[in-house]
Amino acid sequence: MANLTLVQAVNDGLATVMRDDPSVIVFGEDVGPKGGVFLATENLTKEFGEQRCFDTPLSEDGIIGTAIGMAMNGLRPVAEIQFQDFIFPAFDQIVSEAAKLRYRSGGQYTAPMVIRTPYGGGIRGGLYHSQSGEAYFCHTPGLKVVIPSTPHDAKGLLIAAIQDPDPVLFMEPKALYRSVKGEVPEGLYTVDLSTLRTVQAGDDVTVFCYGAMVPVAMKAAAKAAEQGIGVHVVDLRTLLPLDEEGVLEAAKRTGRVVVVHEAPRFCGYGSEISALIAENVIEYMEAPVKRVTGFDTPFPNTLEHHYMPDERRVLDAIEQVHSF
Amino acid sequence: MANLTLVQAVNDGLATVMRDDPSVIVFGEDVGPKGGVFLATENLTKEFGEQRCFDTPLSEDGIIGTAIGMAMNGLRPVAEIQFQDFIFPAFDQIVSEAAKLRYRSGGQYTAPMVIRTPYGGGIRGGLYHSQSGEAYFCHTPGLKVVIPSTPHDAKGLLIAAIQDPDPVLFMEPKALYRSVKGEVPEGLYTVDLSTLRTVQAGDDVTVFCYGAMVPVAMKAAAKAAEQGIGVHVVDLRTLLPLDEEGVLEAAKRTGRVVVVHEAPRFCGYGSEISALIAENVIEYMEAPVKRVTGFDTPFPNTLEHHYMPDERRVLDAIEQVHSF
Amino acid sequence: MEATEAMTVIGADGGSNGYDPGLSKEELLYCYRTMLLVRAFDDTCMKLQRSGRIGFSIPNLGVEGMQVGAATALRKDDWIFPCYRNFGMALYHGVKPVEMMHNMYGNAQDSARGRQMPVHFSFVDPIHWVSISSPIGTHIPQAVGAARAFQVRGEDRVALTTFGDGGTSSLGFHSGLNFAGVWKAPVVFLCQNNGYAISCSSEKQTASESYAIKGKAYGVPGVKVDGNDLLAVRRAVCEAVDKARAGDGPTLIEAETFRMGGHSTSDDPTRYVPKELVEKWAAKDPVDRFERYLGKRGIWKQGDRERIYGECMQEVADAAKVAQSTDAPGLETIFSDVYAELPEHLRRQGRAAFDLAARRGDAAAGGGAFPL
Amino acid sequence: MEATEAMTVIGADGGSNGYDPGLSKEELLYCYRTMLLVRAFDDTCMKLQRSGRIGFSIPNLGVEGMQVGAATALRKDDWIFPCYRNFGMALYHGVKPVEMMHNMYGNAQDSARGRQMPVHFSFVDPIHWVSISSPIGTHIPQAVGAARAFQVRGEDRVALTTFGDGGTSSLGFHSGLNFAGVWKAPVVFLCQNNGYAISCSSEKQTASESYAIKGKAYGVPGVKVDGNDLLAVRRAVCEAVDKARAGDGPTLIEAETFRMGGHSTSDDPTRYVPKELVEKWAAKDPVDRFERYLGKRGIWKQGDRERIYGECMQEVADAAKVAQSTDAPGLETIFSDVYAELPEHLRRQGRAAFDLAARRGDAAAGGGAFPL
Ligand SMILES: Cc1ncc(C[n+]2csc(CCOP(=O)(O)OP(=O)(O)O)c2C)c(N)n1
Ligand SMILES: Cc1ncc(C[n+]2csc(CCOP(=O)(O)OP(=O)(O)O)c2C)c(N)n1
Ligand SMILES: [Mg+2]
Ligand SMILES: [Mg+2]
Repeated sequence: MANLTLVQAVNDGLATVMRDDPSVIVFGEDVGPKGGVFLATENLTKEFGEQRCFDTPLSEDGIIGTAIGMAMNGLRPVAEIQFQDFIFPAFDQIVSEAAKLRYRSGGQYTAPMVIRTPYGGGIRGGLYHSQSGEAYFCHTPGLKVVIPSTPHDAKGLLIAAIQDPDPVLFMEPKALYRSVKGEVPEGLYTVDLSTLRTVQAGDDVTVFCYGAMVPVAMKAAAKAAEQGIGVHVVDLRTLLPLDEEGVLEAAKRTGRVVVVHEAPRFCGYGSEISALIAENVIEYMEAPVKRVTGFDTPFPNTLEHHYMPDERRVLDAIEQVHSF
Repeated sequence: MANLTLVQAVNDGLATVMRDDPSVIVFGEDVGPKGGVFLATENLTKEFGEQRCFDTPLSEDGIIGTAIGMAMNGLRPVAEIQFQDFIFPAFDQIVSEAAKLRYRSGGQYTAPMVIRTPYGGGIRGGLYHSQSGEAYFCHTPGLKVVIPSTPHDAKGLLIAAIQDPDPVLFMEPKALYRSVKGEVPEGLYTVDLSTLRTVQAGDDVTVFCYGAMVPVAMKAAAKAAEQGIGVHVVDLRTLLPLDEEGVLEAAKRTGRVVVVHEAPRFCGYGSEISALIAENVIEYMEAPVKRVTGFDTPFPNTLEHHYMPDERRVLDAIEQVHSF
Repeated sequence: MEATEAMTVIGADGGSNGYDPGLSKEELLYCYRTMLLVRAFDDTCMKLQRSGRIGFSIPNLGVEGMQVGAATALRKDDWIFPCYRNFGMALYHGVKPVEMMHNMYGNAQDSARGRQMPVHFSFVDPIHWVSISSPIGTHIPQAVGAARAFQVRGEDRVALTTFGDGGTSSLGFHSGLNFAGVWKAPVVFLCQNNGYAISCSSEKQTASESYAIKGKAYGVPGVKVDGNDLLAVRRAVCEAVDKARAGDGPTLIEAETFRMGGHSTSDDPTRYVPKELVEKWAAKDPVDRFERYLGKRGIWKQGDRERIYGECMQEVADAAKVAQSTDAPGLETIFSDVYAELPEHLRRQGRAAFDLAARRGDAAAGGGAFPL
Repeated sequence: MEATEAMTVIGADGGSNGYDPGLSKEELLYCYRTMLLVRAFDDTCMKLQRSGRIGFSIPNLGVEGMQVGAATALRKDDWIFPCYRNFGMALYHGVKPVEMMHNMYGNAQDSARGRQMPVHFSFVDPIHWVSISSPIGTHIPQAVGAARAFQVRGEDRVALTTFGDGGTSSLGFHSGLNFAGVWKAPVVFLCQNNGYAISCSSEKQTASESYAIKGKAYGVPGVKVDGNDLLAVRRAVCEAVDKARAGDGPTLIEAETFRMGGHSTSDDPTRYVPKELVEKWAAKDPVDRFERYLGKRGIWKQGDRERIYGECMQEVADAAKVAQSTDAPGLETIFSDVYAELPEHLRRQGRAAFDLAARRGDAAAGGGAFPL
């Protein structure tokens, strides 16, 4: 076991799986000698050579398009999109192609590949280095969407994603890259896709969250505990396909639910959680299902800390649903 | 008043506003001499010349990118994307650029423009000529998203969209292009963006729908009426910004809600309607909020009629929430 | 080789120049037959569409020569990333008309389980014919990726990708050629310049001197070839394929030809194609031209076309009969193949669909028609 | 003009060739001063970033010459669609350092209300400098659209858009140049080839012979110019602008230069840029070169650089001081300018944010740093 930051765990996960499986190759903008702008791919070119970890031209369409071709033809590409905000030039390749290839070919062609990309706020990146686009992708059947929140999960989920037979969008909470540290097992291990993680059990209010919002929720839960409110915190971690049964169980457990994410509220991922609850377990609800999210605006720069859900806002919502 | 099909109303709307405002120009693939693959732009090149209605190269990125530049610089571009399924190469231009231009420039630059595009199933178009991508765009602050369901609204909303100071995605239900007809006033008129339309009032169950699902919901409502169930049918028509108050009112009215759309369920637009209800008026709900949607799969071809919500499925949901 | 005049092998009179590959009689007749098989397939589909049995088809009249010529340059272990107006290449490599007809009908035997529109074929055998998708140009970088996989494994296989003149404006063209140039990937880019992208003529598509010259932007050599000359296309593609196999990188080939019909069975080209243009190109018909060549070689005689075309029509008619009597895909095919394993939520949705059908009867088939 | 050798005007010794435009002493010294103002702005921002006062900046060392040279070719009623490493053009046209500093600090006086990252300037006056957005290349077709608007209205104005070598791989480059070629739009495409896109060298970016030659793919003439030669860039851009004004369509200009520092204030280029390359380009410094030219013209003497640079530093320091003492934007700026009119749901969200701040105190500023 090593004590690693989240970005080190990603790096370790990549190196581990590349040692294990020669068909895994890593590429993207600046992932080679520079090691990626967040150093997630540091030293991979050194260890595995230019054929297995390399820089590409500045075209996300090209990165994902070629990754799909490689995946069809026996490789296991792990493509990096430098910031999730820059994934949109590849939206067509992801949504129309990777996600639909198995379906439209009756399984004759498949795209087992991973797209890694840092997402979310917290680095003063403004409109275009801060977004959380998970909802765009979670509305896309055929894709899997994974967001880790701990170093352990980051490595285990990443390896599971790379070994998965379907295309996986692996979104890394950049705010947590260096701000969280944790024990990470050596060598190859996986964390099952499509299982959620109960971060802490509680009986009064259930908070659903993922990625960088998990520590925020935990801080709010600690404050709530001071008032005697027991918060059940669930890290969804695989957003698509979602463990819907697990979500409904956790919602029923307390009958009071808060959903937290950084992305804008309207048609955000949280709306699906609310909808699942409203559709399946509404009779267990003892309070409105509250969402604490980014505002329905682009992501600002100077005021990003007002934009992103923080302990204050989550606690406020917990108190509201608790006292309803 | 003329009795027009929906596509004729679109054509009439374009011609009307082009006569009124010389800065309005129409372009896209095959919209010129061919008149568009659905003939929505028929005769516009003939009437207004090649400078005001013209064909472009095969690049949606180019169509929308140039439209943004024109809009910044005094024109009122109305760009056509031939099928909504082919909008994704322009996703970056729409989501990163058009939607965020006003915000990021503090209002110094704006993009008053309309993107017209036919969406939805019903023409045996398979995976790539049938999709309903509204949820992708409704999660994008800065955009407006409009979907008409009648010839009258098609013309009035389109003119309002073209005159609007913000970028509007105008999605036309291709299944209704020729299957609905209705009275359409001559000349210039607008239908307010951001108001919903009560298609029929009822006291037992509320159905939210839009576009091609409106007639489907009405058929189901008629069947329900035979059983004595009064269905309140709401055509949302402007999906973003949504008249949230109006939605909540309509939901409260019956306490029993069904939401219908063609797009896949997961993170679909319907989830936002459910979430609004669960967040604001859950205490009025007497039954689960049911969604009737496309399945969480790509859009099939031969079996499209099984994929798209039909009268059977909507009626089934109405009965379920009614008897809950 | 540079992007200037289009390269030819067969002259207007059927004679050939120094680049005649000297193919065997059997091979030549197979090529000829394959072109006629494409025509038979097209003609049949047109009738099937007119009579409402299938929804849509893509005609190939005028462009059969480039398809077959290009196909001859590939081995069975190469991969094809095709666009829709190129299925003669599949027929050449041994895909059976009946397999294609299953797709045209979208029935249970269709390799894509009736999920795709007609003409969106997908095969892995006898050659890798990568599932066609409708969005134009997306498959171009995919071909480059597949080629890179060959390269990584040290295989001497190539990926050939085809696209239309309109396809060169797509994003995939730009990223695909650029990546291939940098990677020296073993890929061949074959542009079928047939003059139109639906109703958009080449002058409205691009101001570049030619499509072949677009390779300059990527360090990819561009070649222009007479697309109605089967042997010229063969030559260009063979040279490009050999180069790619040898590790010398990609080539962009522009095959100049003309779409003699509408864009699809639903399109009316008289709205936008000048009659004179059609007449000009009719005189260059690739089958006529090849026939004259066969005649000069003494392996074709009057009546052969009718006989062979008749055989092809019979084969296609038989295929259509089989496809037509094959069941539609089962309801479960809506839910399968979304993921390798059926996830829980799709299992539930599938069950609900079966349940609803049991309770309320089947969904009624819709009436909409494809506009284009 | 064709894409071959880079065009020059000023020789290594400061002499000029037949294309010397014979600018006035005032104009020349203004150009010189503007380059030094860019340096002063950069140097100040570097210090501000190191001391944590601003989060990020984009250095221009080595590329100031092309910026100022290009700027001289425009009129005030032309539009600029810039990339981030080009703000010398804004300074040349009279944007005040203090306005830029407001953006660097993201304060209440920033034209973008602190919503954008530093260096993402937006101005409408004294020239249209279109709001920079981070996604590379998206502004290129926008420039073409704006140019088309000029064309439609019969105005003789032009849109000039700048982008880097990396930007040529973007989708916007492909669609923008293609549309401009077909439309003969009055637009000038100015590629700042500075050798790297972050850490990606040009050999990994494209296999094309040059960036200028990429114009061939679009029927857009390509010109290569020595980007460290202010007058050569001026000449190339003037010719392109004149052509565009005259209705003769777009031009692609590649200005060959070199990014002498890191990509941004947070980047360490020694990880990937060979030292020899930096040394080679240091010898071609555009300010030194222009200085020698001024010397030959007798309008420069020892000590002028220090004096003018000192004045510039003072101006920038004053600007920074003002910007630093300006308030942060108010909470309401999160919600305004999303739409022309504040919609109901944003009004509610804004109220809730104010309410929360009143009840629970302000949000705590975060600690994250921009990585690049
Ligand atoms: C991204 C995208 N935009 C638009 C379309 C609609 N469309 C289908 S075929 C076509 C024209 C294609 O022209 P070309 O590439 O020349 O091929 P051809 O049909 O001439 O063989 C268009 C615009 C599409 N399929 N994909
Ligand atoms: C679409 C997109 N992808 C990736 C990035 C991240 N990024 C910012 S600058 C840059 C390199 C740009 O290089 P170039 O165009 O040569 O401009 P330069 O920085 O050299 O001036 C990259 C990859 C981005 N901003 N946008
Ligand atoms: Mg074509
Ligand atoms: Mg550069």
